[in-house]
Amino acid sequence: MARVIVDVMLKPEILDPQGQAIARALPRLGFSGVAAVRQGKRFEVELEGPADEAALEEVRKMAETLLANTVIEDYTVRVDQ
Amino acid sequence: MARVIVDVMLKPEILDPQGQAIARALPRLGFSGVAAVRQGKRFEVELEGPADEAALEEVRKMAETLLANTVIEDYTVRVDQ
Amino acid sequence: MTDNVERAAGTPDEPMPFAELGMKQDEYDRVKEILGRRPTGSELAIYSVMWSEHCSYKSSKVHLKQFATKAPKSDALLVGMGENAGVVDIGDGWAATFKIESHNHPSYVEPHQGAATGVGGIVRDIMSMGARPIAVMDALRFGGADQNDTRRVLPGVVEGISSYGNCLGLPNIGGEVVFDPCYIGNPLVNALCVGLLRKDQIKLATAPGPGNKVVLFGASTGPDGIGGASVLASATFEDESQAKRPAVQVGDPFMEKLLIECCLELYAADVVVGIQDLGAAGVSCATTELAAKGTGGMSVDLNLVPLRDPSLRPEEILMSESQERMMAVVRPSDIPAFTAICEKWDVPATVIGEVTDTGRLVMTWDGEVIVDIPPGTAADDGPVYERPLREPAGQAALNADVPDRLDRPADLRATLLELLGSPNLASKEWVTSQYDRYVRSNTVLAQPADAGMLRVSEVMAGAEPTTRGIALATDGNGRYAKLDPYAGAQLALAEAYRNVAVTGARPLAVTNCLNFGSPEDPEVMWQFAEAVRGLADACRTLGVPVTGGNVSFYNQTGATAIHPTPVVGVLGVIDDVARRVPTGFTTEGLRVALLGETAAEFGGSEWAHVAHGHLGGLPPQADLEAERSLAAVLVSAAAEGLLEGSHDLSDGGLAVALAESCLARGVGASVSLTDDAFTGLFSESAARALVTVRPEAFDRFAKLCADHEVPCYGLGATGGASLVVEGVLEVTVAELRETHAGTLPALFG
Amino acid sequence: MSARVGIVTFPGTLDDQDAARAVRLVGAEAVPLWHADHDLKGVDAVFLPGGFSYGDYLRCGAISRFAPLMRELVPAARQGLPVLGTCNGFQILCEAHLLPGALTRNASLHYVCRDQRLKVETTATPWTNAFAAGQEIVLPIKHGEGRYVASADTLAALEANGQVVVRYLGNPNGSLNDIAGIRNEAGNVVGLMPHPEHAVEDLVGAPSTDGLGFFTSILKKLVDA
Ligand SMILES: Nc1ncnc2c1ncn2[C@@H]1O[C@H](COP(=O)(O)OP(=O)(O)O)[C@@H](O)[C@H]1O
Ligand SMILES: [Mg+2]
Repeated sequence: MARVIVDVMLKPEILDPQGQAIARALPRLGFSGVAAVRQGKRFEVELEGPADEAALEEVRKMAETLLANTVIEDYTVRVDQ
Repeated sequence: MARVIVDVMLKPEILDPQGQAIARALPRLGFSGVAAVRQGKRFEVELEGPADEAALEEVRKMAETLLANTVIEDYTVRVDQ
Repeated sequence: MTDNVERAAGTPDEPMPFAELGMKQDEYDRVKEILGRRPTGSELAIYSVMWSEHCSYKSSKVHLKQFATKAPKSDALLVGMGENAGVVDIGDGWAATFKIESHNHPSYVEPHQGAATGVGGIVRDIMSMGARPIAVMDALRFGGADQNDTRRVLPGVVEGISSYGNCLGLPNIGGEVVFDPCYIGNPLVNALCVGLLRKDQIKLATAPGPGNKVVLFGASTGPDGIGGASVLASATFEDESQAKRPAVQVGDPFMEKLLIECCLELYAADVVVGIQDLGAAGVSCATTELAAKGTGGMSVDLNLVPLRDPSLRPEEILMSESQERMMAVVRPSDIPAFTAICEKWDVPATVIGEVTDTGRLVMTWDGEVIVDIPPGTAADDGPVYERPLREPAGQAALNADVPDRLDRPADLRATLLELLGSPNLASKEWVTSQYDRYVRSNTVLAQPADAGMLRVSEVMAGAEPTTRGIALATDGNGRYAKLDPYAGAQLALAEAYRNVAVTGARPLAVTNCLNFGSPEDPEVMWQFAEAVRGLADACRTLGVPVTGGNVSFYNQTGATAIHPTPVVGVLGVIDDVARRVPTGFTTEGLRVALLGETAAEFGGSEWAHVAHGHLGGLPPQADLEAERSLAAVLVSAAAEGLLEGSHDLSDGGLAVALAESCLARGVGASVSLTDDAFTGLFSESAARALVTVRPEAFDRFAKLCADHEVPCYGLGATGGASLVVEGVLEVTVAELRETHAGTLPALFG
Repeated sequence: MSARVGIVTFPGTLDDQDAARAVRLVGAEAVPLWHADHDLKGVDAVFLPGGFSYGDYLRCGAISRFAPLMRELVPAARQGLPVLGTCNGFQILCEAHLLPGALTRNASLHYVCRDQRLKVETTATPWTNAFAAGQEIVLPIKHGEGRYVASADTLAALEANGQVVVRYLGNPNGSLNDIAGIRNEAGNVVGLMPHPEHAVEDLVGAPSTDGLGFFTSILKKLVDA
């Protein structure tokens, strides 16, 4: 069994109010030195078989059509070591 | 400027309804070979300075108190290359 | 190896961790006596949760009896206390079922999930009566609005209720948000759900008919809320080390929504003989209660319970509090139809056992018998305590510290604004705008109305639309109850009853959630006993029976308990929702009248709290006969179409009621007072309401009041852009609004 | 001819009964459509109601767009079948790429339920022909993810083609260009965040009956056709 990680983040040009709210809250909580925060999603996909190229291709298709909305989001797919 | 990634996932023993709903939907969408899906959050924290140990310690504290809800979530902090 | 019955019989002296599971020595001895041997680990799991305070009501039972023994005669009551929820007849063949329940401690630990699963739990109670859930309400108490932890707890609680209730498609039609430092560390989250069903379709939690199948359906079982159970699984019998077991339960509102629709379709297909939701104590509770109320026996193969985490041990499966699960008893011939409906809704369903006539609940694991008990001994025959009571040491001094010594304000305008902007009286829109109040399109009244009101229409396929409606309100004032728990409970009922009546609905029945400190503290127990006695007496006087409720003890930090906080919900019925009375001033040129008598009553008042941080003296007098007459006038006048608007008087007195009435639609008013203006404006005397009447209808209305011996004082008229109290104060509605609306957003963002 | 308006129920749909009632109120026939069927039952128009289909898990509308029924609906909509999606229905239409752009988390980060003032920008759709252009109406909104976003090009095209159907007066969620609802280029597919089906009766729901216009519009369109 292998695990594949899909990270999904809003495209840079799309406003991220959650990330902004966190960045705004940081100084109030005593944290300094942070220029910006962006919040996205992380999926851990457990495969039944090995993470071979065919399986990764499936996960990429899954990311492209389901896990990310490519109108507003970018994604990356990688095997977890 | 350096970027630190904070990954936040529900603890393994905690129910993840979102991940479950995705996993249940996959076969219907024509994807097979996936045993389970878990959904979590990914934060990209842009630092004003370098990602030295002091800065990482700050981010860890931030993750512990703000980015993750440690009652139900675990987190990892790492520098983005 | 798993502990089994045979092994238990052969090792009578093996020590069992009953104390770690919260069981007392004498309770454990009783279990041994019932079984004639030591319990197995699984049996101990069952008895320990079923005999816990939460499930057995062992400290409260002797007092709660009064709700039945003192209950007024009511033709409306179809199912009384003791079932998952009470059911009342609301006419035209319809019945309503409603109940309020606490999820206080979980909401402190994890506000979002705690509050969310609180909603989920009460909704399943309503479903299990055979009803379609149609609305929710939430009565909330937090620490001081400016206290740090309140900033953590409140937004999470509101988000949890919002995300869960909205996702179920249940309009939120009312509730309360109250702040007091006494709740820091012990916030109260009381959730109410109401459902509708046809009178002849009530379902009960019972497992009759040997041979009938026991079906577990909904979510799979995981290690939720079983921190305690790992003691059993690891400490005694298991050598393999146990995974961490979370005390926090996470809700899946989508699964719950599927469960609702699935259950309703199962009911319509008539394939359910008995049904029970899984709440606290999960499978232990569902199996023992169903079996005890049915033919008396049941056999269950625990290996068949679908698990989210395959490492769960039987003791843990029995104690798991995983959400979104139900248990049904189904005739074998109906199993295919039952399964097909579950499949349609994507709800997993598994037959895990069968009804028997042996009088025993028998469970197996890996082919061995691990439970063999008479189910009634766990479900019904738990311990009952008559705990010692003692009036709190400081009670007399507290009552003697009357508010007479407090400085009266010179500037009543400033006092009004100070009160109106204080967190307890300020607009709750920051909270309520996060709740869907429109879904199902039957909401007649929701925030900021005194009571929520729903049209009874198109609830189930094929049912005739009606003009009928139900109204609901919840109330409770911890400060009043602290000063006098007997009167405080009565005042809570009186206010909820009055809030229902001002909308034109006739109050019919009561539910309640009793939030107190530790029952092991005799002073808390005294407060509890007094509150129950007060509520039961008041229900009898007002003619409204208690149909169900919930007790939440141990709301305390160290030796410091919260204010005793009985929260009371009242359900009323209105024949035609077109006759409902809106809250406040609807239009210009109406006569404004005050109903009821005003005395100088400031003990526990909002004014004493806000202006002086003072709590002492006695709460306002609870004059239940006056409440009853007032309600009679309001209901008759509404039915005759005499009222244009109404609003009850409560916290902050007439001044705040006038201001809120102006805010309802932005219509001002000009009124004058004859006696002492401070008392007239800020006293919190009960049994009062503010009404508006068209000038031409006023004589008729005044006559109605006279007939019922309800004092009616003309105060003035609506109109203008300000609230004017002649010779005392004048504030524009705009300033009122700014003051009222700004507070919560400023605090919580 | 009686106008038959299909109303889709996904798992987690909430406003289907409300929509059916609104359709019946104007004298049209409401035809229930089930997400798992491959059958549009020959309806003349389709309403995708609001709710939390699939719990809104992952992203609102992301899982629903793969429903068997959507495989029938998407080509039919491309061929001109009038379709209205409100709230979750709008989100599904965007996810299915029948409408451009996407709906994201409200800028306030809070779910918001309120009576919202709106301006009807175009009456050139089968769902808004009963309004006057520029008419101000009040409808309830109730959503946590209603902030409309699209690329600058898409936004410019929407504005240039008159595809903005309703605009917020007082932006409740940070939507770009105050957009509350849009249509596709052909005009037959409309999506909006507000809920017309909750504003069709005097006594219940929002304090307006402005939602009726959407239903009388489609009836008029279908009867005139
Ligand atoms: N937690 C809540 N959930 C839903 N509605 C609430 C909540 N808190 C307050 N409300 C509603 O806001 C309005 C004003 O509340 P409140 O000032 O406490 O009313 P009252 O003074 O009549 O008891 C009422 O309609 C009430 O039902
Ligand atoms: Mg009130």
